[in-house]
Amino acid sequence: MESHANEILLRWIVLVPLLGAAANGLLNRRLPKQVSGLLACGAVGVSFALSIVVFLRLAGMPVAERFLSDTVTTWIGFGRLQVDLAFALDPLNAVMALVVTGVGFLIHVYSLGYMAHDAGFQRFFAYLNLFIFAMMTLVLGENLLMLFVGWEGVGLCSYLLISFWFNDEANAAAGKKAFIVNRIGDFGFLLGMFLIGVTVLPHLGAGEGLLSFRVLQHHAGALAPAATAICLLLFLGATGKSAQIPLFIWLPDAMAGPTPVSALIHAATMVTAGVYMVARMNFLFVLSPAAMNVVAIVGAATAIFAATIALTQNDIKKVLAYSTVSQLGYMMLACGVGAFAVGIFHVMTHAFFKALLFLGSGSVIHAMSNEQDMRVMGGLRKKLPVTWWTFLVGTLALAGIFPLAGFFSKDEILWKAFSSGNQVLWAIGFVAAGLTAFYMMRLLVLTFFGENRASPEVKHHIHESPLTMTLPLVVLAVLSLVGGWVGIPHFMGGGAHFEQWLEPVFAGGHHVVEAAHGAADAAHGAAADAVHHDTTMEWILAGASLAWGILGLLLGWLVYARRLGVAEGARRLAGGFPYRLLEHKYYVDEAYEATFIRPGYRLSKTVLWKWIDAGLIDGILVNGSALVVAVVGSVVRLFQNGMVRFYAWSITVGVTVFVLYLCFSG
Amino acid sequence: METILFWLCGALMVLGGVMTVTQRSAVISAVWLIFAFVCAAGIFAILDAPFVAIMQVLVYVGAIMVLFLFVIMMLQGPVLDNEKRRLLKLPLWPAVAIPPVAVLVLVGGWIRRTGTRDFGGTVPEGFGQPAAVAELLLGRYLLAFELVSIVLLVAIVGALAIGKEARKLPWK
Amino acid sequence: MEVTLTHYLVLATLLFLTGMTGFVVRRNAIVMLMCVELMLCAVNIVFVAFSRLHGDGGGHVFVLMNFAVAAAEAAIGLAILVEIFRRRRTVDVDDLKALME
Amino acid sequence: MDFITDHILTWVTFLPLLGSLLIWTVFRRDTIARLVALGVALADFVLSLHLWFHYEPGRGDDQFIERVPWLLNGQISYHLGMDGISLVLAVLTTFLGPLVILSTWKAVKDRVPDFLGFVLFLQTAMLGTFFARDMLLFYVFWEAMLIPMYFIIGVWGGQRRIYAAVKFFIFTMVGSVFMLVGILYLYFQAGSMDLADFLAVELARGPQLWLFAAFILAFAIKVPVFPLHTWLPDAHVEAPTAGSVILAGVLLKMGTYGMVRFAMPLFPEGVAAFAPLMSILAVIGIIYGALVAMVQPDVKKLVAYSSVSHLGFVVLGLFSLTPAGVAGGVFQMLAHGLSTGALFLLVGVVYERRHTREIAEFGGLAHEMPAYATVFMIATLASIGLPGLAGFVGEFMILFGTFGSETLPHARLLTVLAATGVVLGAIYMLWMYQRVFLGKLSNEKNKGLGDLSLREFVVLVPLVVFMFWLGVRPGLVLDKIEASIERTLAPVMAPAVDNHAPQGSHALGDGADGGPVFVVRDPEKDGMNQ
Repeated sequence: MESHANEILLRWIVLVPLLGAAANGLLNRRLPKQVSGLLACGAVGVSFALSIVVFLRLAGMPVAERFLSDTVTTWIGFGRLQVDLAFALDPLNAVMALVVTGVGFLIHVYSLGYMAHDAGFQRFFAYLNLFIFAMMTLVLGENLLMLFVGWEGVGLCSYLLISFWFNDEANAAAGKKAFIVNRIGDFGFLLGMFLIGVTVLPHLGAGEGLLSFRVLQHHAGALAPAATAICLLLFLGATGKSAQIPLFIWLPDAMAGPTPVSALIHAATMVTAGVYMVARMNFLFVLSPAAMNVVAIVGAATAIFAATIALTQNDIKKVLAYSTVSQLGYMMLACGVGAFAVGIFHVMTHAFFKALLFLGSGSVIHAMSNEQDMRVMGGLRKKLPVTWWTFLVGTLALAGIFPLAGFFSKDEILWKAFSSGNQVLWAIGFVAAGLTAFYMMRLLVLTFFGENRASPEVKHHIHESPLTMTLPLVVLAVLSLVGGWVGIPHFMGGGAHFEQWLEPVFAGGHHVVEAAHGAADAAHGAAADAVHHDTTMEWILAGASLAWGILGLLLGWLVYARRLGVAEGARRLAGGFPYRLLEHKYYVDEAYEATFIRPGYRLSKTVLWKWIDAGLIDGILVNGSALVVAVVGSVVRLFQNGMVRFYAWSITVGVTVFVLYLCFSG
Repeated sequence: METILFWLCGALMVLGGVMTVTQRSAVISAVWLIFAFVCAAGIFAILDAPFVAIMQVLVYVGAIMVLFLFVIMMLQGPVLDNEKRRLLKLPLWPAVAIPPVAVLVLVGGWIRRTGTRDFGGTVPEGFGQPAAVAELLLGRYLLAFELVSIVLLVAIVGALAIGKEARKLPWK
Repeated sequence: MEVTLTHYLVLATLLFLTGMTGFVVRRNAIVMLMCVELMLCAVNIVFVAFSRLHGDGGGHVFVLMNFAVAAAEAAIGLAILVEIFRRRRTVDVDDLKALME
Repeated sequence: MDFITDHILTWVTFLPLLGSLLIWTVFRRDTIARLVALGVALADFVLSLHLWFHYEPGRGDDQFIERVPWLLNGQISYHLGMDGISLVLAVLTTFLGPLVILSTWKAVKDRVPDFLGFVLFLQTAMLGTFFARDMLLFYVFWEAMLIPMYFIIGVWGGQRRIYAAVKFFIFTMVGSVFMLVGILYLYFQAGSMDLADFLAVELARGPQLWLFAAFILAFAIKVPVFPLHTWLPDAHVEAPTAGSVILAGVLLKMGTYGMVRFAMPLFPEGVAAFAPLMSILAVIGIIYGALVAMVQPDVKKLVAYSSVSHLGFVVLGLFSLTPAGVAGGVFQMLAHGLSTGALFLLVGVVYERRHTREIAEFGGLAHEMPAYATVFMIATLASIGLPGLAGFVGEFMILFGTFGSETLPHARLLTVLAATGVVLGAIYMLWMYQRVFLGKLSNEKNKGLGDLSLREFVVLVPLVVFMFWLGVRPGLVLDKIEASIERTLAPVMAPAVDNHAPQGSHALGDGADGGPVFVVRDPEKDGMNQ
């Protein structure tokens, strides 16, 4: 493909935020805050604008040819191991690029207000820009290794931003935890990459990059025998990044970071990287029904598991965090049942309303003088009108109320789960949807209704946030409202434009399946058939989930706004054990601590270091061999007595013996 | 004549050696050593090596031993002389004695077996005269001669370096 | 009895053994150095004797070399001794055990 | 300039020695000695750049050869040569040289000229070891490295410096002696000490095994491979900063370099027999080093144990016997030199200010020393192999190579285990970072510590730049070493062609279209292509 201006643009989408980060990072406090903020927002803004440009260009191309690529240089080139430093754009990552830079831009603007008084203002924006750079590398990377670069990069930024206020040891610990748990996932990712590389290498033609997505897709047939192992390893990576069971534990702790960070990284963009990766590798995942099942089951389990925990949390951000984990579970579920497009659809809508909710909560926290406990909030509806209204939109969208964004994507996921033939998965998702509505209403009621329970001093300071903060809220609210309309499904008379847009990316996977298995009953085929035959069922399910969502909201309202006794009763139910179980997040952290961390530490310190290193190797082997020498040399030791005359005598004896030997041997 | 001189010089030389070793006082040891060296010069003379004999007296007796005596005097003789302690613990004497005795026995046995060896023949004209030695020294052995001069130079520098007080050295 | 080469060699051996024994027995470092000189002298006698046997002056040259070595050795050795004496106030080798172990 | 470029290797090697002699004898004033040492080290670096730019990587053979008969009618010769592997390591050495000297500007106050002389002397010995193509010459340089290091640790070290120095000396000595026996054996077989003649010797399997064991022992101690590593933490902890940097930056690579250059090409049978053992030890080293590093109370000791872990990666890569793995190993040597060198320098910076390295003494340093904390963070990330920094490329290639290795039994299991080292690396480094830099500045003694001075910046910035540079453009190095690795390890990789059918042995690639297979190369063909 000849080099085209739009293709060169791809690298600048990635590089401009890096330049912003470099400027902010290197100049740091020498830069006035206004300049710094402008620079950072400008960088992301440029990136966003460029994304739109290339998106439009992509949209202008014929469907089958929608692909742009920009090879900067060879990165690792050694023998047949050729990996390019390259970027590519297809419909899938075009969507992701728009979401990341768009939402990222809004959050940058929001941060201008939120972080205005922070001493580390420049550092914050440096990190934030760095994050956009890493995320765009992840999204636009042309091959798996570039994706991995971004993958690690966003992990790093997440680490830096979570422990941004490192004065508090807990924040630092949370950041470290996030990084390390992600590293465990990366471990799987790396191995998955190795397996792919080793498997595909013999089949590569000349000039084909080793881990390039296009090449891999082309050689998917060769990868088929190893597909299950590869997919499970890659999925381990995804569970780390997208906070799925069993590696979800870092995300709630990650709320220690500044709220815009939670919105950007831990809700809208980075955590969806796992979903993106699974969708990106769809051509492999569809080859392995077993892996797909694992993805779906883990997704569904995470969805319900996190939703139940969210029921009992008192920290406003923790509720949202568990909600995020739960929603990520939905996305995985979608991918697992083969509905990658729907999963990505939910990524997009979720990015809108979850970013909105987080920013809204940030606005609340800002108003409440950095208080995050909902038990001391309440009655903020009047005092924070913009926040309240936008928050309401976000809540409804998340609860899946028609016609907001969340409805379309979540409903699609549930429908695909249902039509995939596994009704249990659907049922789990369905229950979790109700729980979602319930806990969101609980959050809403505790925060915005009733009497304010804060101390008078805090109460005095409550005020609506500045324009830089409310404007992004409004924009995101609008997006949450209308964002789902691009994907109105066929049965409602919509065009399912979103799915169609992504069709070229995921169709490839289906073709691979057909090629590999020769079967026609692939997910795509089944879904397409269902569209024509089963619209009644779709209507019923859609209605049911809408009603179920409303019911959840209503129940939440009743329990928390009207009859708090019910909540109290639930707390004491069965001796209070279930409640405590939920409140302590099923004791997962404690279990990990007790099974891995503490024994590992003990093992290292006592056994490995003190016993093996100092005791066995140094004590017995090294100094022991010295002891052997000493025992043997207890005789020799006499010789080493420092007496010159003794040495002289030794020489005479030696010479004498030598002379004797010469005489008698000759 | 030669025989008498040999026995005389040889016996006195061994006596000088033994006295050197056995005298407690370092000064007296040194004097006995000088005596032994002079006798050794006699031996050299008997062996047709007049130049070496002269050099033995000049260099050894005149230079090296004077140096020894000088040092002994400098180091406060009395301190050196008080080898009051026994030289060796009694049980160790056999250990010291065995190697020399073994060598002597060996030499004795060797002579008994193979007999003595005569010099035989005559030496060339001017053998051992300064001119002959000089010809060798500056001809065949010129390289060794030069090397020895370097050895001496190094020794001079080394002795200076060691002897001078540490902080006065140029590089300290 | 005619004096043969063997006589000279035995004489040299005796002198050498004397020096060697003295080196082992004595504690005074200066006397030890003198014993070394004795041993060197014994070697010189052997050189000269063999030189006479072969009628070759090379042995004489080597004796001269030995003189130089002996001189160098004496110079360095005595310099070291002087330095040691300055620091330790003794030249008794039994007291000089810094090298032990 | 011809007289320099004609004997460029000699100049590069012996210029530091010249400098050290000058410093020992003439320039005895502290300041002048420092300036002279720095000048000499910089000049040496500039000279080595000549090597970098004039080396022709395509051929991969020894270049800039200098050969003068030395002893025994030329059976032993002064034979220097340089191929890609030597090149990159030599340039790393000369690159670190000026930085090390600059880092001692304030740290060493006692007997400055002596110290600098030893540092330069050490540099000559290290460069000579990389260039020597005559085994006796190699051995001379190899042993010569011990002497200055012994003094650097023993004279300018910490509390237990004598113990550490003696331990270092004896450990290394023990290994070297066996190697010397091996060299002599080969010498009598080959009739010459030249490496090329050694390579030409046809050895039976039995002697090969013994000789390989003798050689590998010497190198494994130097690396150090797992059970032989206990000298390293002691040496590092007691050594002055400059000593640690040289030790970690270059000296440890002598072991792995020796494996690539000598042990592996000389004894293919030995490699085949010992590769499983070595790779298992390497993996144990990776995990073990990481776990033990995790619990260290002393920052420097932690970094020292992390070296054990990282060098385990290198050894694993080498014994994967795949081009990618070996190249990754060589690359990792560089990356480790940069990142760990930087870490030791950084530890030295704070040690200069606080005279302690106990992690518990610190906390919240990022408040007082933000620039220092940033550079430390970058070095930490490079050390744990973050993509975009140098450490990643090496680790990736090593693990990738090992994963695809066909000669190594259980290669995939080993890779999986080794890859846990990546996770553990993040744990111990970040935990240390957290305890030292984050949190509140609770210890009063840490208040008012100055941030990095200009001099310290000058020392650290080049390292940081190269961490990024190599991370983004690894081709810089990979291009230089590719042909050399194939050439050097041709004897080892050759059996793979004979013993394994290209397709059948491949677990998952079975039944495919019969394309060429990873790893297996035809050395003869490659040789002709050069």
